[in-house]
Amino acid sequence: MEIRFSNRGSTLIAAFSGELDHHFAEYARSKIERELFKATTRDVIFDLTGLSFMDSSGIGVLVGRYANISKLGGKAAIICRNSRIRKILEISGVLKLMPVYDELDDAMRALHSA
Amino acid sequence: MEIRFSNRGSTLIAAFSGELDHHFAEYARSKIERELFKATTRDVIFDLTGLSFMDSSGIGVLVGRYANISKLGGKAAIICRNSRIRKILEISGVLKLMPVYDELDDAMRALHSA
Amino acid sequence: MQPVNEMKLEFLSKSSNEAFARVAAAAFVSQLDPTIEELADVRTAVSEAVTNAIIHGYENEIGIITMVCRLYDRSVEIEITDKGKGIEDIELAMQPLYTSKPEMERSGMGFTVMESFMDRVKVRSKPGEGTTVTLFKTFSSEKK
Amino acid sequence: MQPVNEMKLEFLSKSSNEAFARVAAAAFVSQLDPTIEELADVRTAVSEAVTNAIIHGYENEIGIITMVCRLYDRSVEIEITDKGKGIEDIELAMQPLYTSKPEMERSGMGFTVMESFMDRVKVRSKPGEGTTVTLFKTFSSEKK
Ligand SMILES: Nc1ncnc2c1ncn2[C@@H]1O[C@H](COP(=O)(O)OP(=O)(O)O)[C@@H](O)[C@H]1O
Ligand SMILES: Nc1ncnc2c1ncn2[C@@H]1O[C@H](COP(=O)(O)OP(=O)(O)O)[C@@H](O)[C@H]1O
Repeated sequence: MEIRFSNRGSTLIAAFSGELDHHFAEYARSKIERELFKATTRDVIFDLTGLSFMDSSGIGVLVGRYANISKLGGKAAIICRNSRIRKILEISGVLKLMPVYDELDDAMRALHSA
Repeated sequence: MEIRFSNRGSTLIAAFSGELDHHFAEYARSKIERELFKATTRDVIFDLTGLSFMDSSGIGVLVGRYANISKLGGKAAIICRNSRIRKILEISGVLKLMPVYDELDDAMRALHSA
Repeated sequence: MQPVNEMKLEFLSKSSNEAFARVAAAAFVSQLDPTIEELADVRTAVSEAVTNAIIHGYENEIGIITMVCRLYDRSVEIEITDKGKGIEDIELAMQPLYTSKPEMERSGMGFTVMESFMDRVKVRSKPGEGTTVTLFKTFSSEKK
Repeated sequence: MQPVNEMKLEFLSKSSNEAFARVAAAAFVSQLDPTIEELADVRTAVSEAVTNAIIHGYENEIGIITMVCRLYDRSVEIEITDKGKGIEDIELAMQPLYTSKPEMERSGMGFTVMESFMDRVKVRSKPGEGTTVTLFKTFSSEKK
């Protein structure tokens, strides 16, 4: 599991790759927290395109980060094309907190039109 | 495991793909025997390029076929670039029966210059 | 019904074995030639059950997790057992969003994910003795 | 020395489980981050030992094969056991090109392949009781 960070305007993009399970959840959590702490941006896009596997441990990571982002007045969105991961996001209610898109551009537009 | 057959001049080319182990050895054996039976050609090239795995069960298949080919006055050669499979061919003495090459053209040339 | 093939795997309740357990289950089940999607369903459900055994069953102490896979003509039965803490109220535990460990960022969605990717999920548990989760799935009838 | 991780796998002596056994061993061992070459060495040696248990140990009857993997800091120990026929003369059996089943197109190279891809191969066997083959390998010291 890897997470790479980049910025696009005032939005932090966290791009996941590999397999996100309980084993890597703590690593993902602390890596994102550290980045959020030093970031000047407030909005975050979780790009899950590179994930080949995610189970409900990933939901805990995303929801936990969402809580902190929104506490600081930021917004968040998700990019995901994998139908199984999308289903997990859906049944766990994550989509009520963060919208999910196929493409980065759509996610960017949504964050900044709202 | 799959074996595809083609002809080049008077030479039968048996191209293996997948994993050749004991489980697939009987299948490989009978598939090649059937092809040899109906073939008008006598020389055979075993193209192992597409194999992602082979263990000593594959040696049994190759040596067994070699015995039948040479009984009928034919010659045989092997194409193989995988260093692990080459090592297995080497330590088992197969290279003393059949030469091994990286490329089909070299194998063809060797069969028909000898 | 007699299984056509069967395996039993025992491993330590370390989080690095979560990926191992799902690869092993998928490799065994792949003998039935399921679709890639069906195989990914199995991988996800196994990951949930094994993670629960590690986090909730053994609460991060080291214990042994047992996974038994039985293959039938077109279906699989996977039994995941821990000798850990056990579950007091199984019905409550299986509710979507219920978790006993919210402080660990658990989502409470493990059982719900198992249920949505498998045909049936059976849970047997005794507090203080351990838990067995059994996952059932029938694959599309055509071998691919 | 205490292993850092350990697993035990039991499966039926069916030839379709040969691929399963090598995938399971490789998936477990990959936790040590060996090179791709080292992992392929393990896969090949496990395949030889499991095939022998099926062909020579159980002689194509159905029995149970047990594979135990122990991971140490930079090394692995894999024990493959059958409760089959056993080996009368281990030294003879391990000779290159020796096979008791030439009619089955066995090459007699199984033990030699194990020995050339692993650091050490240990064989314990008792006629009528079964055979345990233990494979040892130390990986290059740098994690990749
Ligand atoms: N193997 C187990 N041993 C003990 N308790 C368990 C086990 N599996 C599940 N539970 C209990 O069931 C609850 C719900 O599990 P689950 O739906 O997987 O969500 P989560 O793992 O996110 O808490 C857990 O919080 C725990 O209390
Ligand atoms: N698990 C086993 N049980 C009984 N006999 C065995 C076992 N493994 C190996 N042998 C004996 O050792 C011989 C040599 O084995 P090996 O080098 O793997 O070659 P091969 O499998 O091609 O015969 C076998 O032919 C068999 O007689």
